[in-house]
Amino acid sequence: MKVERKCKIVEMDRLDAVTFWMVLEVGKMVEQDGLRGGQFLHIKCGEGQLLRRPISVAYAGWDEPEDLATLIFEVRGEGTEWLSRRRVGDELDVIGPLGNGFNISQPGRYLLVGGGIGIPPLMQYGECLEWPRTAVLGFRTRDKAFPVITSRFQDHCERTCICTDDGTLGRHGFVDAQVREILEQDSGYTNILACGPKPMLRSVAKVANEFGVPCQVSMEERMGCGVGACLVCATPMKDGTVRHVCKDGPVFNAEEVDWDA
Amino acid sequence: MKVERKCKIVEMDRLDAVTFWMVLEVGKMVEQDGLRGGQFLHIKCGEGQLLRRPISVAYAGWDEPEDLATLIFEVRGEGTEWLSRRRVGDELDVIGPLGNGFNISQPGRYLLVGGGIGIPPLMQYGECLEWPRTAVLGFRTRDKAFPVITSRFQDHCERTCICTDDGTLGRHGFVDAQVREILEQDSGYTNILACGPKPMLRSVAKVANEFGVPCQVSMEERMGCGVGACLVCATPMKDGTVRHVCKDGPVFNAEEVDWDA
Amino acid sequence: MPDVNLSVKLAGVTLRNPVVVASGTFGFGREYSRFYDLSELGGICAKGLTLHPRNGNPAPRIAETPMGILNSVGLENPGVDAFIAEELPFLRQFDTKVIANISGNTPEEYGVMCEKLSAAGVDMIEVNISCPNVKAGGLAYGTRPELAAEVTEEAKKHANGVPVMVKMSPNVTDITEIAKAVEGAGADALSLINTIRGMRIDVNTRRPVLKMNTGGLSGPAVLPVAVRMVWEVSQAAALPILGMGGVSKGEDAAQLMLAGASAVAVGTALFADPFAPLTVRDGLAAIAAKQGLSAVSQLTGGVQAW
Amino acid sequence: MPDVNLSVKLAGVTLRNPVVVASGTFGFGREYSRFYDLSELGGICAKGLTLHPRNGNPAPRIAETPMGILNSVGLENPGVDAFIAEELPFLRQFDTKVIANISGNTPEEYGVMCEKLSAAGVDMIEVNISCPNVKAGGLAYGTRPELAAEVTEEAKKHANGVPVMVKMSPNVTDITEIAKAVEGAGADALSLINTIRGMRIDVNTRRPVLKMNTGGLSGPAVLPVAVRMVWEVSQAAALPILGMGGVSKGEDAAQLMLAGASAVAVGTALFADPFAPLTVRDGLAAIAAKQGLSAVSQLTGGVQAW
Ligand SMILES: Cc1cc2nc3c(=O)[nH]c(=O)nc-3n(C[C@H](O)[C@H](O)[C@H](O)COP(=O)(O)OP(=O)(O)OC[C@H]3O[C@@H](n4cnc5c(N)ncnc54)[C@H](O)[C@@H]3O)c2cc1C
Ligand SMILES: Cc1cc2nc3c(=O)[nH]c(=O)nc-3n(C[C@H](O)[C@H](O)[C@H](O)COP(=O)(O)OP(=O)(O)OC[C@H]3O[C@@H](n4cnc5c(N)ncnc54)[C@H](O)[C@@H]3O)c2cc1C
Ligand SMILES: Cc1cc2nc3c(=O)[nH]c(=O)nc-3n(C[C@H](O)[C@H](O)[C@H](O)COP(=O)(O)O)c2cc1C
Ligand SMILES: Cc1cc2nc3c(=O)[nH]c(=O)nc-3n(C[C@H](O)[C@H](O)[C@H](O)COP(=O)(O)O)c2cc1C
Ligand code: FES
Ligand code: FES
Repeated sequence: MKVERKCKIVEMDRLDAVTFWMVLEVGKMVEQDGLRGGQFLHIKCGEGQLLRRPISVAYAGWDEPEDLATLIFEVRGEGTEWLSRRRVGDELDVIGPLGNGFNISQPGRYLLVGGGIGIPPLMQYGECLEWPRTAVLGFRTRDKAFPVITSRFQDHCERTCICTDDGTLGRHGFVDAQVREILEQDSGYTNILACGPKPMLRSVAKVANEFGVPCQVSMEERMGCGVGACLVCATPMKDGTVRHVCKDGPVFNAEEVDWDA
Repeated sequence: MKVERKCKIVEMDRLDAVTFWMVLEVGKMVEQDGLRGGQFLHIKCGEGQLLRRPISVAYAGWDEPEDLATLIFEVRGEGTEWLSRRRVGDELDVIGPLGNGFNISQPGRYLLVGGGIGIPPLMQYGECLEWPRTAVLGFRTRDKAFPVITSRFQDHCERTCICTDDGTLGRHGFVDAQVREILEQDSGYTNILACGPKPMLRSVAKVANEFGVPCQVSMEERMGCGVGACLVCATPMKDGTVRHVCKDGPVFNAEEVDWDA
Repeated sequence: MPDVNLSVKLAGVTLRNPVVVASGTFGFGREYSRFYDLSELGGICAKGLTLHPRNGNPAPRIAETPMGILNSVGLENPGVDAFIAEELPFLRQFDTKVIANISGNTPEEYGVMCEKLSAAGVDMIEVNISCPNVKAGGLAYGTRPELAAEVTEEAKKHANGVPVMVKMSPNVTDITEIAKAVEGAGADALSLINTIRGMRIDVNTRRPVLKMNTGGLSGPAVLPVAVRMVWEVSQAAALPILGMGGVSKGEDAAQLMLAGASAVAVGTALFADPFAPLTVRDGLAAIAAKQGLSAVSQLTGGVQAW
Repeated sequence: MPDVNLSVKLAGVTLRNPVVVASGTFGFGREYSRFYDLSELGGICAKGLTLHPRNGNPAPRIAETPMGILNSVGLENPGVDAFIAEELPFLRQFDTKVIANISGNTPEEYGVMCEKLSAAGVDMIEVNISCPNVKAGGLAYGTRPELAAEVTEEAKKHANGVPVMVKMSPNVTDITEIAKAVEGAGADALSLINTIRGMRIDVNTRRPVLKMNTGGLSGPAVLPVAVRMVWEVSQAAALPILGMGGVSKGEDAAQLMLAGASAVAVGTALFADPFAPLTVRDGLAAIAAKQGLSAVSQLTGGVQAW
């Protein structure tokens, strides 16, 4: 069951000028409706914006009096700007749970690959996945590698590699080079979970394909309804069909995606 | 000079469920720009409403640190509803001073005639006019005759007559009957100042005309710019021309108005 | 709920209440059925169908504008046969009217689809001659009276008695011309308005936000245009009208009904609030009750022009 | 203010910046001159003039809609002679371009007004063939290519070299047809869009809010329609365009310029904020600066369609 409900903000932290960590009370959305990391909530951002904004769930957990969901978001435009001005105690109008999240039913060794604001949807997987795992996290620059995020991976993954586009922290360069190096050195990985900007996903998917490792990617597309009814969030598949990010995704098998579209 | 400025709310009282008494800090709008009772302010009522809302000034006075203007308004629709939810300390975006106010340069004996939410624009005249004056105040029912308003007239006018449409307070009936009675009994009145719904103004104008007493009426019309530029607030005159409530009014000489339009 | 009779008639079909969901905004009902019982709705205009399956246009397919949205979905749909086989049985479970919405590349295609749909059993067929997002057919039919009439006739001929409602484009100089042509060709009802063509440009990238460059405007921004067109059409044609365009509350629906609509459709408002159709219905009932009406249908055409 | 050249050219006339105020929303400038120096403006489109004085339509003349307004002023104005005698000298005090806006009942009336205005000395004449609020002339000219061309020719013939800009109606099936006709008839520039016809009904009184029943929609709600039409017209005709419709911030103006406008007009936004034209100008300059442009005119036509 999906619900539309008022969710109270119980935590609101500013990570930097444009990045926010928000925790919401989401009723029994976790316990009853199975909300989990990698799914998303569709949030009304004030009366001025007709459309809701999709934000991924970083963590979802049972709690009392209500279950909690953690969202990490960046201010991009008017909607997220409005969101960033909310305070603890304010209520948000939220629809959820939406989308599928990553499939982690397969035992094995996982490689989690995240870029920028695409990292939060992987956090719960980094922390709670029952299989061994390595994380590759890419940031634009050192300042964007918030310890409150990276430490979660470092504390729970076998290994956590950090890359920055400008070399100010960790490895200099994009995550796909790091992923290639890891797969070259170690053939034990059975699954890749990736989230980040589309060019990154494309590169990671390519590397995964070369090494024959099944890869899941979390995609973004502009949304209307968020529930699968309006068909605006179409993303083309290799087989010539289209799928919808809000309902069939946001996570897709990389080999099904038409990367040339 | 007209100005657009942020005005802080320094007093906000609820007179009943739908009637509010609000005092604004208006910079030096009184001292420098001559704001006075009977003029109006054009107020932005939230981002959702494109048009400002005109609200008359009940009182305007020099003060420190800023001059003060008192507004009394009723909730009618979304704009005034938004206004009613403001709190002391909030700021409003206000354009003023706008409109003319009543002309009181003529010495004599004044009759002030107000109906319902048309009474506030007369309050400053009831209290501070330098000539002797009588007030006739019409209300729908007893509950609407707020003592905080009626007492101002009672304390400063020679005589204050209250009428209610339903007879629950004062004289039973409309103000024009009361005005007729007063003018029949006493031929000493030299000016009538009237503000209220258009049918009331029409009736009062008719009586005034019969008794040959000059009468000024404060008119309402839906507004756009509020400053005289868009020409939407047209009101037809007997001579076949049109005048504009925001700029040429809201106060007009009753005999110039085309009451049949 | 106040004691007002909510049922209305549209082209001989009785709707339990006047609030229908607009084609293309409600899919085939499955998604919103996770929020509430679809039997609460007056009717469901299903996603627009074509004879053959279509993938629609490339994304981005949506952009936001002041109190409106632009869409360029471009009739993505599984085709009329798949609808009949897979979606119609699902919709039929609910106690609500099912209105199929169709677009064709030729008048004949409309006819073929009507034949299939009437055989399969839908309550009404909405003939879309106004989709601004596809090149073939669509908008062209909706902007030329003679073409609109031709499509209508073809649809009627093959609908085997199932009422045919023609969906009109607002992108025309004179909508009453088209309405009269469609009426003359035998339509049973009119629905309006479809979306108004618009565009948004991302000033940073200098690219149109929509991959198709332009799209169709809907949402509250278009309500005054919808009210005007419903009013004009209701005076020019004697057909019942399904009014739509920007409805998000009871008052909006009441405006369209007073202007001449027998029922209203809610589309874009769903994206902000999945429960919007129910809110609109309740708001409409409250307005009717406040006006002392015994039936909400008494609003239809009730505007007193000056 | 960033170091960007703000001046633009429109039909050979150099504007100090691309932000003009829209006809009918700024009167003859007197009122807003109490708020700021009118020399800050790129230009002033004066209130629409007719050959003889007009009282306009009965009130109410304005209604509010979601992010829009409807107006039915109906060309209240003192007539072209009074404008020349009493208003033009006032406007001439300022270092800004004065654009007279005219509407006629016949092509000849347009000619007579052009004759008078060009003799009096205005910088440009905006020929309004799109007022939705008057019965005679107005909209009819704007919806039929041959009539639009006739009016344009007549205006050009009598404008004695003063540039003629034709103001186009959005209430048409294909605006490019009209644009091409007007271009063929010799216009020097095009301005668009005028208002879109709309209606609002007070559901309690069951009366249209406007005494004229319908009126013209303007404000942010119409911006996407304006952007689309400017883009279409800029591809169909080689004339410079004054873009307008819903501009209230720099980004809106940038959209219209990228779509093909050489300058923009701000109208309805004035009612919320008298300083809107200056805010738009500054916002536009900031966008140009951010994009590293040396001149804001480099935005014109810069959209990269997909
Ligand atoms: C499934 C999904 C999950 C997401 N999770 C996160 C997250 O956890 N943290 C985070 O910071 N951001 C996330 N995003 C991106 C986020 O939704 C956008 O940044 C946000 O919608 C921008 O809205 P705005 O009003 O601030 O920007 P504007 O640019 O003003 O938005 C205008 C319109 O474009 C849409 N839009 C703009 N950017 C995007 C985008 N990248 N993807 C989809 N739609 C967009 C908006 O929804 C809106 O309709 C996610 C997007 C999707 C699709
Ligand atoms: C010169 C002048 C002085 C006024 N002074 C006062 C006052 O002191 N106290 C007070 O309570 N009210 C006053 N009013 C009326 C007040 O402006 C309206 O009640 C208010 O605009 C309603 O706005 P709304 O959004 O609540 O209602 P809505 O009905 O939602 O408003 C919709 C639109 O109609 C306009 N409108 C609605 N009613 C009126 C009206 N009666 N007159 C003009 N425009 C209207 C609004 O401005 C708005 O544009 C005055 C009106 C005028 C013209
Ligand atoms: C995303 C989207 C898809 C649409 N698809 C269709 C369609 O397939 N067929 C159709 O006739 N109208 C379609 N429309 C138009 C709507 O049915 C409706 O006419 C229009 O959106 C105005 O109503 P609204 O403002 O309530 O959305 C679509 C509208 C939207 C927003
Ligand atoms: C109150 C009002 C009066 C108008 N009068 C005229 C007019 O006299 N002549 C004209 O060509 N356009 C007139 N217009 C149209 C505007 O010039 C402009 O084209 C339209 O409002 C769209 O721009 P906006 O959304 O910025 O207001 C008027 C618009 C309004 C709101
Ligand atoms: S956003 Fe509506 S289908 Fe995905
Ligand atoms: S409101 Fe614009 S002229 Fe009066």
